[in-house]
Amino acid sequence: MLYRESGQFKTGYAADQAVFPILQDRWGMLVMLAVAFIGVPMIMDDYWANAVFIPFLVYALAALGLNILTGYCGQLSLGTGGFLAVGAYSSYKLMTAFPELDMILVLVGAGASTALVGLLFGLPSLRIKGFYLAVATLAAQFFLIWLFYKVPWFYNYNATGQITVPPREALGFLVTTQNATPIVKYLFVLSVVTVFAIAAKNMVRGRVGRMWMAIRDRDIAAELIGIRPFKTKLMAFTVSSFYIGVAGALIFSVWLGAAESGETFGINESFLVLFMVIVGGLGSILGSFLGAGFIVLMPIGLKNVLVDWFGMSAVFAKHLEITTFGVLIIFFLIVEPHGLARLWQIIKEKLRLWPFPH
Amino acid sequence: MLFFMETVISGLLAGVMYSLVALGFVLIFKASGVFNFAQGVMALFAALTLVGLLSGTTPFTHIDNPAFAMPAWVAIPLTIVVMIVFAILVERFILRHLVNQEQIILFMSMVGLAYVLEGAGDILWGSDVKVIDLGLPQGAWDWLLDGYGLYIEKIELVAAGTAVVLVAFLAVFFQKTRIGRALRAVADDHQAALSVGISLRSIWIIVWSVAGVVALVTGVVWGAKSGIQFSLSLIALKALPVLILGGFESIPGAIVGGLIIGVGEKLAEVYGGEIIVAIFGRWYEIDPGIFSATENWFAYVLALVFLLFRPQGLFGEKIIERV
Amino acid sequence: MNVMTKSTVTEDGRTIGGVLMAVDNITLRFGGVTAIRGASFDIREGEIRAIIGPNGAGKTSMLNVINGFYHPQEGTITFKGEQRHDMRPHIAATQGIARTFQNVALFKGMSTLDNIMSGRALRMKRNIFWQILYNGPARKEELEHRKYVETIIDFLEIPHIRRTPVGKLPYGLQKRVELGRALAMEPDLLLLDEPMAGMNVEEKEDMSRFIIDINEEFGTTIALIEHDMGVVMDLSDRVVVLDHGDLIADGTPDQVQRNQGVIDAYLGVAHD
Amino acid sequence: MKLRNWIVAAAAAVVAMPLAVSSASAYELTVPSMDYRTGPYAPNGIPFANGWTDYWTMLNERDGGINGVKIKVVPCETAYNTKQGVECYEKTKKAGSGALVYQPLSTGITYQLIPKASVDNIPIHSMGYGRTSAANGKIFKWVFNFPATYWSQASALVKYIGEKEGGMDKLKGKKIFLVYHNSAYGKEPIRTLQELAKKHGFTYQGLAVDHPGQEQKATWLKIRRDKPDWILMWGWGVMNQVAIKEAASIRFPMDRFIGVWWSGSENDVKPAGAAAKGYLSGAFHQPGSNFPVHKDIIKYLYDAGKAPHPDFKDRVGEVLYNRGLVAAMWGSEAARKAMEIHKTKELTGAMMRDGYEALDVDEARLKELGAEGLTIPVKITCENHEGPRKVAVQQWDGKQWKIVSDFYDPDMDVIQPLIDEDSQKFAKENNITPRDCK
Repeated sequence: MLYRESGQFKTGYAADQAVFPILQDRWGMLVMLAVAFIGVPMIMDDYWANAVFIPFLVYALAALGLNILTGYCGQLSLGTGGFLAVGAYSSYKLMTAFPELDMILVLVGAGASTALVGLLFGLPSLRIKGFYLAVATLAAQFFLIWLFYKVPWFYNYNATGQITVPPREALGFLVTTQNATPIVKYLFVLSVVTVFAIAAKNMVRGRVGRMWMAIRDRDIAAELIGIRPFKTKLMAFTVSSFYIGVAGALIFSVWLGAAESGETFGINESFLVLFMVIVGGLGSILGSFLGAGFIVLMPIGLKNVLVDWFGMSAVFAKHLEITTFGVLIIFFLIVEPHGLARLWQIIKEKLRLWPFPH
Repeated sequence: MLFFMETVISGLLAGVMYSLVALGFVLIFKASGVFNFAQGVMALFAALTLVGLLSGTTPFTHIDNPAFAMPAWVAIPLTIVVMIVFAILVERFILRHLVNQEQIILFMSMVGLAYVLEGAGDILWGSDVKVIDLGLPQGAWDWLLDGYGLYIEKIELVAAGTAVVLVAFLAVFFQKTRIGRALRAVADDHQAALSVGISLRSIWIIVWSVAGVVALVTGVVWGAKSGIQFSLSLIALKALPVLILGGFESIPGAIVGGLIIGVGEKLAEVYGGEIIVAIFGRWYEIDPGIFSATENWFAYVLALVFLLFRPQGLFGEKIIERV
Repeated sequence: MNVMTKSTVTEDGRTIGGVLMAVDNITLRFGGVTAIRGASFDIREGEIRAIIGPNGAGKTSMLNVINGFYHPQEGTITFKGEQRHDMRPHIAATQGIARTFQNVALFKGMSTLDNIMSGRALRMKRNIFWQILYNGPARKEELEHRKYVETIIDFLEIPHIRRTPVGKLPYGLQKRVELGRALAMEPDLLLLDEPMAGMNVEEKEDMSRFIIDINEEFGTTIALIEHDMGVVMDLSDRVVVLDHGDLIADGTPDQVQRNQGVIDAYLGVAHD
Repeated sequence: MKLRNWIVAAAAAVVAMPLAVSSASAYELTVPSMDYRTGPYAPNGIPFANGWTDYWTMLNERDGGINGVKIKVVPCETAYNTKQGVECYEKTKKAGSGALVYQPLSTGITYQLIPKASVDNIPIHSMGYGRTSAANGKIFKWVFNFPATYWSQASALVKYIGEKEGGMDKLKGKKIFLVYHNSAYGKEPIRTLQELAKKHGFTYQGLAVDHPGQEQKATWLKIRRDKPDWILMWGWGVMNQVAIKEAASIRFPMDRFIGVWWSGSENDVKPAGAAAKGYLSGAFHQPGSNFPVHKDIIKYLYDAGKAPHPDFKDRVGEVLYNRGLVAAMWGSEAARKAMEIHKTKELTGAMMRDGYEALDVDEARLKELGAEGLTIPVKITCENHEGPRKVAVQQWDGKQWKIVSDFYDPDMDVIQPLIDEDSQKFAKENNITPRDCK
């Protein structure tokens, strides 16, 4: 009975265009934001920040980026790890070259550099489609990782190619290195992700989003209504890479504090982020968050359950965790190929009618 | 010159090894449209099972018990049986439920399957390096090396021979047997195949079983080089550029694509550094080592460049788009 | 606009203007197969032009050539007085050619509203940075276009399915949404590829009404392919008949109906 | 809404588990074990983790812990993955009575933990791996990398080569190639080797092999063509096995092929079988299980059914097992020292650090520990966290590893400036003022 839209009337198209046309949704969102910005910091410590919330948020950001490309524009990419690395390394270069630079600008710079690289690797999409494109994006993945090992300029000519984050501030708050408090780190990442999520929502509900989806659903028909496929795809590659670049910069600077290209941004990352997008729901902003939550938290949860509750040995638990992870992925794909976001929608539909069956 | 030949020959032979992996992909893609990312892990799993049976390892405990060790002529058929059971399980629990889903969903389910197999392989057989002993020859081919200074590895020749036999076997299987013809019918048109009374499910099981056998061969041949261990599953990544080059549905494409990739990446790795130095050395001081460890990406870039000129792959037909 | 022919007024009071598009000696081949062989005809402003012919006559290919999806080996197309050999699809769209498809080509992941809104893509100018901000110019623009799209939705009598994903709609409604998307482009020339295929009588009547209304109210020039002869004869001002890639007749419905070549072409060919 | 709340609550509970568990009662010496028993490097991770865990567990079974305080080993699986490593670190650092020392066994994870450790006050012992310049204790207060760094090892191996060639002056004009894992770890020795090449006049060239290293044919073709006199290898995982096989195939003389000490375990040579005979690698401890300490482990753990991994019994004494064991032994000695210094049995990470810094395990103490001759004596000081800096060379005789050389001292003339430069750069980037060690 609580979740009901009857009695709420829209008085103009503006109201109808709103992100959350239903009152309860608006309140729900406000409560979520309040919890995220006020409630969660109350319990924040190193474990929660570094093992749970920050990974969740940065991966959600990366998933948002990939969702723009794959979910909205229909271009399958397996190069996410490589683009994350571009973000990380360019943020490192910016931080060390301009020590006074505010972290926010560093993030923007890292995003922009990654966007350029993404644009470059998006060029083959002119001629290559579907799986062929997916495998082609692996070229970006492997090449970029190799590049960051081989060209010493990227890691300031140190002995190993490991990059370590220097202490940097955002708007006067220290946000990098272990000296930054977990609350500040968390709030910083949360704010960045919130801004980017809103921006993504705005893009996909407007003209740009419709162009992307048009290309995804029927590229030929899209072309015949005047949408230029190549330009639109490149725009998706660019925007998506920007998001992923910022996520990469955050992974390196705020979350991990140190990184090494192949080790931190290997092919596995590409798959993980793609999993998030698919399990969460292709073409859904909410889905990116749900997917990231699921993929980041499930292994931790499983580990805790298996080791701490059932007292399994760490190894056996790990193997079981890998297997269970696979099984759950398959299970989800079978049960709801459209992802968690669709499940949530179905629940909402049910709630609308509840407690009456019809 | 001799060295150049040596490079090309090892490239060709390495290419055959890639083709072996790619073959498994192509078989499954042809019959079910599934991009089977788990092929690499299947190779690992099959090889692990074979080694486990050969050395009498008790599953779950990882303790070798020589009393249960089986001779190869029992262990190999038994491993094939395991792979067939695996095929049935895949059909029963995954494919059946994902008919008519989008390709990306099928693909991701295969990545999921890869996780399952990886974990299961570890749980059953442990994650140590295992040595497979089927008497495959090791080392260089002595008379060539001693007589002509040409270096070719025996194991790679064995691999090449195996690949030839395997492809011949598959060709006969597809062309001459009733099942094979049914398989081709399915590859051409699912609906048509269904309408003439071919059960899609049994076709899938058969194809997955065949791919399982291919995986076993792949696992054994690759495993003979490096020992059988987790890294074996990563050879799937070596097969992908071969696939885009050769096309997802073409067995000849897998073979030729493998050869091109093999030769290309060997030449690049061996001569790439020198070429770069030769070109840019005039202006910059360049360490010829800069162009090493390229094998991971070079094949992909090669395939990518190739695709830009021929988006339909090596043996694919030109695509005419319709409205 | 280069008006080459004098305007005429039809019986029902519509004005037919000069030549909007002239197709001159178009030949289109796929490998060894010739789909269209030296076809020439014109479309005049404000008229409803039908292209008919048996299956495989090259009708859809003709539309594909007109809006730039196929590139003919020979011949030229003159649109709004500008002559060219072939077109690029998005340029055709920019110049005011809109299109619906034989097998509905909607964006099936989007709602009716979004599908029709996407037809406004060309007319919306705010770039991606405004889009990201949303509040402000982008929203203002969005609302303006929304208003126009709502008039189309009302016109096509589909407000009840505004929010429905088009993939879930019945076929007839999908066709209507597709028409809406094309209309949203405010085209000068609207190409309709079998707008009534697979519809029942009632739906066909609705669709006929829409086509006539579009032509009358918006003054849109329409070229359509249709199999239902009754509909074609009722609707169209002039008819082009293609058979196996050849243009065998061109004239008013009455003239075409009496043309011996046309009768022969259709004889023995099963009407569908 | 209800269902959702339940799910959220359940998820939160699951994720929050480690916090709930961490509230244990009695004090225990808590030692996390950053295992990797899965993933591409599991074959190497397993024996090390078993050695590490077995030693601590044996102390519990035999002596009832250290000075009567029980030890709690907290395993956490990292899969050799930095991200899971960080999760493990955050999860285990407050486990039990608080983690005392981390042995990450991964260069990547070590780099992650170095900045964290100084804030959380937990020492890191990256034993012969990780950041080389951490040898400078003035700047890296919380990190220990004794008994020798990669740079020292590279130098020691070059000394061995010089000795075999008949003197360091004979190195002039020789070709020494480095086949390395294309990662931070593999690149560690490059700078040192370049400097040494300048000093001694040999030709150095590096050949990188990308992860995982399944296919390295081209690398070995290049080697076959260029015919280096010696090959050094910084490899890990499957790369080692393939490299040794390829080397054997091109008939490269095995006794001129030297791996780093992470490329010299039974796993690495087994797949090549007899062909690997003669292959060399660095070492700082003996392989084998004939030491009294191993007998105790077999007796108190495996035979008593108390071993955490009973299937490992036959492999006790493998190279990497012994390495884990030695690491644990030094750790336990550091704990003893810490108890001595701070006169308490309830150690914290900070106290443990003081114990490591005062560590002094000489021959006599090794004998008491049942490990006479197992490894070299270690003495750590405030400035020098690298300790003894001694590296020997071991050889695979087809059946087992044997140390075949003396222990070499590295060429500190070359290495010390590199360490100073790198550590000072780190200090500057991170605003660290070097400690005064007097």
